[in-house]
Amino acid sequence: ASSIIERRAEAIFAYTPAVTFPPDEPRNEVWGELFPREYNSYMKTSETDFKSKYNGSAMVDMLEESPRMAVLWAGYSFSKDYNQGRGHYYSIEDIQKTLRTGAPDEGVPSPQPNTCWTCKSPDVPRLMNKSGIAEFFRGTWDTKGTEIINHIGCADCHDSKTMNLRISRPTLLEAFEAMGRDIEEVSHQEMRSLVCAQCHVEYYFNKEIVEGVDYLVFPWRNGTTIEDLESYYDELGFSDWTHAMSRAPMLKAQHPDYEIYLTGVHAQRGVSCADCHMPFISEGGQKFTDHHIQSPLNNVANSCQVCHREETQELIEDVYSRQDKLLENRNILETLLVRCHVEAKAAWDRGADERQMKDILNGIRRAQWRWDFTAAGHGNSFHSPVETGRIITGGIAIAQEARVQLARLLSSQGYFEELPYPDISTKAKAQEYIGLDMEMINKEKGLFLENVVPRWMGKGREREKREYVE
Amino acid sequence: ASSIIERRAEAIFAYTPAVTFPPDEPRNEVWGELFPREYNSYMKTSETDFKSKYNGSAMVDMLEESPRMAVLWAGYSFSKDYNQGRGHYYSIEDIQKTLRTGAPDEGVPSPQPNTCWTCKSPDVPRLMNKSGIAEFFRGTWDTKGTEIINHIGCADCHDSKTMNLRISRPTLLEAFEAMGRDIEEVSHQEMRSLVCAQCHVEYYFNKEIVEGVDYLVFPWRNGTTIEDLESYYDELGFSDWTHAMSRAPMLKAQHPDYEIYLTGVHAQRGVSCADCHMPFISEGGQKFTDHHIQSPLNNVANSCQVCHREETQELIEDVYSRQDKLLENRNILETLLVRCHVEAKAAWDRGADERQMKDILNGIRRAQWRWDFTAAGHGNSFHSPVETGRIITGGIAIAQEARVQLARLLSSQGYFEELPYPDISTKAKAQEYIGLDMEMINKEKGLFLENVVPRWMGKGREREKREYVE
Amino acid sequence: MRFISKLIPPERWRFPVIVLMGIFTGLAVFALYISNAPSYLGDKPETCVNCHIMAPQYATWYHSSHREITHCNDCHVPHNNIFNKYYFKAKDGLRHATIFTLRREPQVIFIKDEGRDVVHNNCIRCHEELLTDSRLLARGRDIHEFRMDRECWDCHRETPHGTVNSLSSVPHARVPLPGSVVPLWLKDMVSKSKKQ
Ligand code: HEC
Ligand code: HEC
Ligand code: HEC
Ligand code: HEC
Ligand code: HEC
Ligand code: HEC
Ligand code: HEC
Ligand code: HEC
Ligand code: HEC
Ligand code: HEC
Ligand code: HEC
Ligand code: HEC
Ligand code: HEC
Ligand code: HEC
Ligand SMILES: [Ca+2]
Ligand SMILES: [Ca+2]
Repeated sequence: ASSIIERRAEAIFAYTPAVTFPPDEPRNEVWGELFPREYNSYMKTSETDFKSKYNGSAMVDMLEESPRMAVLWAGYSFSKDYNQGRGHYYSIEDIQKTLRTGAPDEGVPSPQPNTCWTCKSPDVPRLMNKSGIAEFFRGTWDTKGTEIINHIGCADCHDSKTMNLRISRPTLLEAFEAMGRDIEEVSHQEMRSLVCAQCHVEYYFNKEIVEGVDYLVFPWRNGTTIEDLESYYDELGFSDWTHAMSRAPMLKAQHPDYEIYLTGVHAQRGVSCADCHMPFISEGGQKFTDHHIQSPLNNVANSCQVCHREETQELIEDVYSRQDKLLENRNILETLLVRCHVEAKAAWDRGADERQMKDILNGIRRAQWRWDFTAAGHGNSFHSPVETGRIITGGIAIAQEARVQLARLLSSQGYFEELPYPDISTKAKAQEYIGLDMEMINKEKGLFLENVVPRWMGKGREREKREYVE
Repeated sequence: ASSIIERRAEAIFAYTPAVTFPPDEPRNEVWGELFPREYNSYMKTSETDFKSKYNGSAMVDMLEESPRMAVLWAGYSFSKDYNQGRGHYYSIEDIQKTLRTGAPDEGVPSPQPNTCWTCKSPDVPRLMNKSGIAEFFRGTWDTKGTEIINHIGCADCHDSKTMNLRISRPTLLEAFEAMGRDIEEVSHQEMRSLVCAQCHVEYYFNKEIVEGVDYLVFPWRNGTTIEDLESYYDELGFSDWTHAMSRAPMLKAQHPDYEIYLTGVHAQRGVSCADCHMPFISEGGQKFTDHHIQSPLNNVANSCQVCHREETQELIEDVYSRQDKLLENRNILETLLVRCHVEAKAAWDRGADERQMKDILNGIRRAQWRWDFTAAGHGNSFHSPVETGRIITGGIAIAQEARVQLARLLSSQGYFEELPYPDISTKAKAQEYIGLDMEMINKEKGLFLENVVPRWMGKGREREKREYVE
Repeated sequence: MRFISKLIPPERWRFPVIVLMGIFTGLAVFALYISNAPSYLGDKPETCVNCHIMAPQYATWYHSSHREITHCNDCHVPHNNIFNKYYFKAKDGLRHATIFTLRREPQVIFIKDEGRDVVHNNCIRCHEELLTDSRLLARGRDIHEFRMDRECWDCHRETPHGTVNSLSSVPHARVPLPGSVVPLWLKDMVSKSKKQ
């Protein structure tokens, strides 16, 4: 009995705020003084020891898992390095570490624009507020190295005064506007997914909105299905890069988690991202939101089992069986796409002309877009298995259609046999096959991490000390 | 007030059997005297006025819906006539009417064996009990025309003494044995699906078990997934027929409802066929099983809403959206298979040899098996959408692989263009394209239905009067 | 007065009318008696199960952790004030009785929107302490309102009636009918023996 009284007391405990901070406060530990439960659980996103069958909190080198990907991205920076993400705690560390941002130093700019920072830190809304949106995006990624130092956190999702959920990124607002929807009208339950949709969505850089700026845009004007997005890009004549082997005008899909989620039964039943990835927990007579955002399979009891009364093992098996079934066919599609690029390259090499290649290249673009859309969202296979399957199927049909045409074309060039499948059994072999000098790239990156990054972080902390005098 | 008393009494009312009948009693109306609620609801399977987006209680001419099917089955009786089934009430009428059973008459046997009757009537267990299993199957279908006259009914699923569910068909028992499972060990809940699995399963006729007999077998020895069944047939070197155009050794899949259902989330959660297709209802204080077996979409309240609290319209949309997504790709596969057959025929016509065609034909066999497996079960797309999607995807990959090889082969024969797609926009055109003389076939069938069937039914009823003197 | 006098039937009808009214009154009393109507005023769950069609709800509640602390009315009747409580009860009760007697009850009963709100507010009534955080209260009420605007049983899907909802969902559950557990004849015998 006494424990009940005690726990009630804890809950009723009248609290008067002792800490105040500005609306754009980017330092999570400051918010944490007010909300220790949420802060402490949030900091658990630093853990990296959970591994599920395909996901988990450890970094997974996807090019090692499937070296085919390197070939699929030949000519694009993803072929150097692509990992499955880990917790929000690592957002800064990981964007610094990835080979995709290059090895900038005095006089050597990063190959990427500042736009890359957008989804990595609560320093972003702070800076955007200061300089404006387009100015934030302007310039290469290294130019904000000392300004952006706090990993994703409270200010990305919360209003500092009311603690309400808020949208801190203009891109989502603009995307809603483009769809003719008013984000002010959404229900609170939708907000529990929309805060995630600020980042966990497909995006591209538009160079036409503001001269000289890679402006971040979510391509939702026609809607959020894969076909809607594709028609958007086609209308724009957009491509992310030209494939180094097939010369196809490619699209890169990036983590369309929210878009795919929308098509699944959980979304249709009103289940939000937070319901599974940030379930309630109770501690000391108080129910609060578990901010340890992670794979729900590391927390089946609070996420799935509140709604489903099956055994933990059975629920996990449900997830795995959907992932297995979809991966089986996604792997087939991946292999077919390798063949597409190999065969297209052979056709060019034997003198094919643009006219002959046009349909084929368009097929490759569309098929790989479908593959990437399903592969880039690590939760897709569970979030919406039927839609994910539908997309993969479409991809296979299109890829093979391109190969039928390629077979005819190659035959007309006197080549009647199937081209040999390249030996790309490891990441190293695949990267060599597409002509990357990884030794060099890794060495430069090493120097950057050793010399430049500590300088950035040091300067950043000093700046903060100056800016936020207690 | 009186209704309250009455209804309490109804619930308590003790039942004393007033009618007795032999265990194999095939006449449903006799059982009906004892169990009027079940009988009356069962007789509603005679209704044909419900239409959902893809299914329902009316007969649907599938060849009219999709004339491509006629080409896919060229050389096999399904190309003459294939419908989506209707209620159990029509089982006898429909097997008499279908062109697949031909137009037998004195001296003109049916092209089908007696095995075809197996899933059409409670006269079947009666006859098997008399003559033995193999003897039942022996002979052409017309030889039992006067013996089998009662549509599917009580004795197919029930023990006459206890009214327990029972397995009345040996084939299911033998299939369980072949899998090393003991059917006596299954739970009652499983029985609520297994009574259906006596008929709603893939089957084939084995000619080797008993000389001169088309012995009915469920090909489950290696398991019940599509790959298990395929490996079973491959090991046996079995094919249902040789395709008239491509000459591929084909497999025909027939309503693998139970096999596909097993892979879905409902089965995994222990939901049985009867839960959706025969929900409990209560009438006058008495709970009983609704024997109006039909599309649950005509009865969402009692079936789905027992477990799901969504609006009727929303649940129906869930079913439709899964069906739509899968049909989109199944249609693609269907079209690709037409092309396969057309292209393979062209290759033969231009002098291809067995060795060149071997892999291609095997590909066509495997791809069409996948298509048929998903198309033949009219509930598949809902019963297990992820598995159905997986199968279609596999089918597309294989069909297109065959077409890549065909493109190379045809090119080596000097044919570099895509072959024109035949005009098969209607059932009539498709049947003409594959060389069927439908006028003749329909005329003969008309005579059979007019002359022979009434004779059979009349003789049958007389026989019953003799056999069952009250 | 004039209104009432208009209701009085003409002289020669009076006797039959009185007899008929007597019969109706008797029937009404009888109906109330056999359907255990007086019990509707109380809070006992057995009341609700009077109608056998409520048996599934009773049985599932009875096997839930809420049995120990809640009765049907703790959830299904407003508790903001006493008048509202009985008004709501009467209104609901009359509709249920009518539908039941007319045999128009659906196979699968769905709670009405109005009833939903009532239940939802009752969940909050009891579990409020768990749901409120004084630190947040200090920053405004919004986040609390947001947190409570979703139906609790969106997540707590089994509370307290389980996930299968139909008249037939718990066919073998034992559901008590209101009344004494001692049969009348036994009572009689016992009281007789006491007298002796
Ligand atoms: C619209 C938001 C958004 C933008 C813009 C964005 N990212 Fe990310 N990034 C994410 C999300 C979400 C993840 C987590 C993906 C996952 O693993 O599920 C991620 C993951 C990462 C990771 C860790 C996983 C990996 O691939 O190694 C790196 C590194 C990264 N991003 C770098 C970049 C770079 C470089 C750019 C600019 C080219 C960029 N990001 C632009 C949202 C974004
Ligand atoms: C400001 C951008 C941003 C927002 C907002 C955001 N994320 Fe992330 N998320 C990321 C990035 C970037 C990563 C990858 C970090 C890395 O790998 O370094 C990530 C990683 C993850 C991961 C992988 C964790 C692991 O252990 O592998 C999950 C799960 C996740 N996010 C879920 C969510 C959910 C749910 C929400 C909303 C409640 C959300 N995210 C909001 C950017 C964001
Ligand atoms: C990726 C998005 C995201 C980030 C980052 C985030 N939160 Fe939250 N937070 C949420 C969501 C979603 C809720 C649930 C809100 C609801 O349902 O009303 C929530 C709820 C809260 C609440 C309300 C009480 C509770 O626990 O439900 C507090 C306080 C809070 N967060 C504090 C923080 C603090 C402190 C941080 C930084 C350490 C933080 N949040 C970071 C998304 C986020
Ligand atoms: C978004 C999903 C969700 C909603 C909506 C929700 N809950 Fe919960 N609730 C949970 C989860 C998850 C837990 C498990 C927490 C734990 O085990 O630590 C929980 C636990 C509880 C508990 C048990 C706490 C304990 O200590 O065992 C109670 C009581 C409760 N909720 C009441 C409510 C009430 C009342 C409402 C409506 C205002 C509600 N819940 C709405 C998800 C939800
Ligand atoms: C807030 C409630 C809620 C949470 C949390 C939740 N689910 Fe569900 N789940 C549902 C609903 C609602 C459905 C739709 C079916 C239904 O109405 O029962 C569903 C459907 C499913 C299905 C069938 C759909 C399919 O893809 O075949 C599976 C499997 C499933 N959930 C597993 C999980 C797992 C695993 C988790 C945890 C990671 C989880 N669910 C979390 C409510 C939830
Ligand atoms: C019904 C539960 C559910 C909902 C709702 C849900 N997810 Fe997930 N999510 C999962 C499961 C289960 C996985 C697979 C985890 C695994 O394989 O370990 C997953 C995986 C992920 C991953 C990869 C995690 C990793 O370990 O790298 C990310 C990122 C993610 N989800 C983000 C989101 C976002 C963003 C939303 C909303 C738009 C969302 N999820 C909605 C259950 C859910
Ligand atoms: C193992 C059981 C089984 C066997 C053997 C069987 N059928 Fe059927 N039959 C069924 C089932 C189940 C259906 C219902 C299919 C549906 O529409 O979902 C059906 C439907 C039919 C229909 C109505 C639909 C249509 O296609 O027009 C006809 C006619 C028919 N069968 C004829 C035959 C013939 C002829 C044979 C022998 C070659 C045969 N059946 C062998 C189980 C069987
Ligand atoms: C003795 C064989 C047999 C058994 C046992 C059997 N079926 Fe059938 N079923 C058939 C045949 C044959 C048809 C097609 C009849 C026709 O079209 O003439 C059919 C048709 C159907 C249809 C389509 C009805 C419509 O309106 O289109 C459904 C649904 C169905 N069965 C479900 C079941 C379920 C559920 C069970 C078990 C509870 C079951 N069947 C048991 C042979 C059987
Ligand atoms: C296709 C299979 C099938 C056919 C045909 C069939 N039944 Fe049933 N019957 C069932 C199933 C399944 C149950 C539910 C059994 C259970 O759950 O215990 C059932 C239950 C019953 C019961 C038990 C009481 C009840 O309603 O649950 C009776 C009595 C009954 N059937 C009579 C009949 C009569 C009479 C006929 C013929 C008119 C008939 N059945 C035809 C499958 C069938
Ligand atoms: C006897 C209970 C029961 C019946 C009857 C039932 N379901 Fe379900 N359904 C479930 C369960 C259990 C799940 C798995 C998810 C979960 O645990 O909530 C599920 C999952 C689902 C899903 C998500 C799976 C998917 O394929 O995406 C849908 C949609 C669904 N049901 C629709 C229906 C419809 C429509 C009907 C009626 C034709 C129906 N259900 C009948 C219990 C049932
Ligand atoms: C969870 C509910 C559920 C379960 C379990 C289930 N079905 Fe179905 N079934 C459906 C729905 C929904 C449809 C689609 C009806 C439509 O499209 O009109 C369907 C369609 C069918 C059809 C085609 C009906 C028609 O109108 O022609 C047959 C036959 C069938 N199911 C047989 C079975 C058999 C046999 C089993 C068990 C092995 C089974 N079903 C299990 C819900 C279910
Ligand atoms: C006279 C018989 C009877 C009694 C006694 C009875 N009910 Fe009902 N109840 C019904 C019927 C009939 C329905 C279905 C009405 C409908 O669906 O419109 C119903 C529906 C309901 C519903 C769902 C519909 C709604 O109004 O939201 C609730 C909740 C409910 N009853 C609660 C109770 C409670 C609590 C009690 C005890 C105080 C009770 N009932 C006593 C016959 C009764
Ligand atoms: C702890 C709270 C609680 C208690 C106690 C409770 N109920 Fe309910 N009741 C609910 C909730 C919540 C729902 C809505 C369920 C839904 O929509 O799935 C409900 C729904 C109902 C319904 C409508 C059927 C439905 O599923 O929509 C009836 C009838 C009902 N209750 C009767 C009763 C009876 C009778 C009792 C007492 C024996 C009782 N309830 C006790 C919370 C309760
Ligand atoms: C009259 C007060 C009261 C009402 C009304 C009430 N609860 Fe409770 N509830 C309690 C108490 C007390 C406990 C603790 C019971 C125990 O642990 O045995 C509890 C336990 C719980 C639990 C945790 C244990 C479990 O059974 O899962 C949940 C979840 C819960 N309630 C949800 C709800 C929901 C949802 C509603 C409304 C539909 C509701 N409660 C209505 C008093 C109430
Ligand atoms: Ca991860
Ligand atoms: Ca039908």
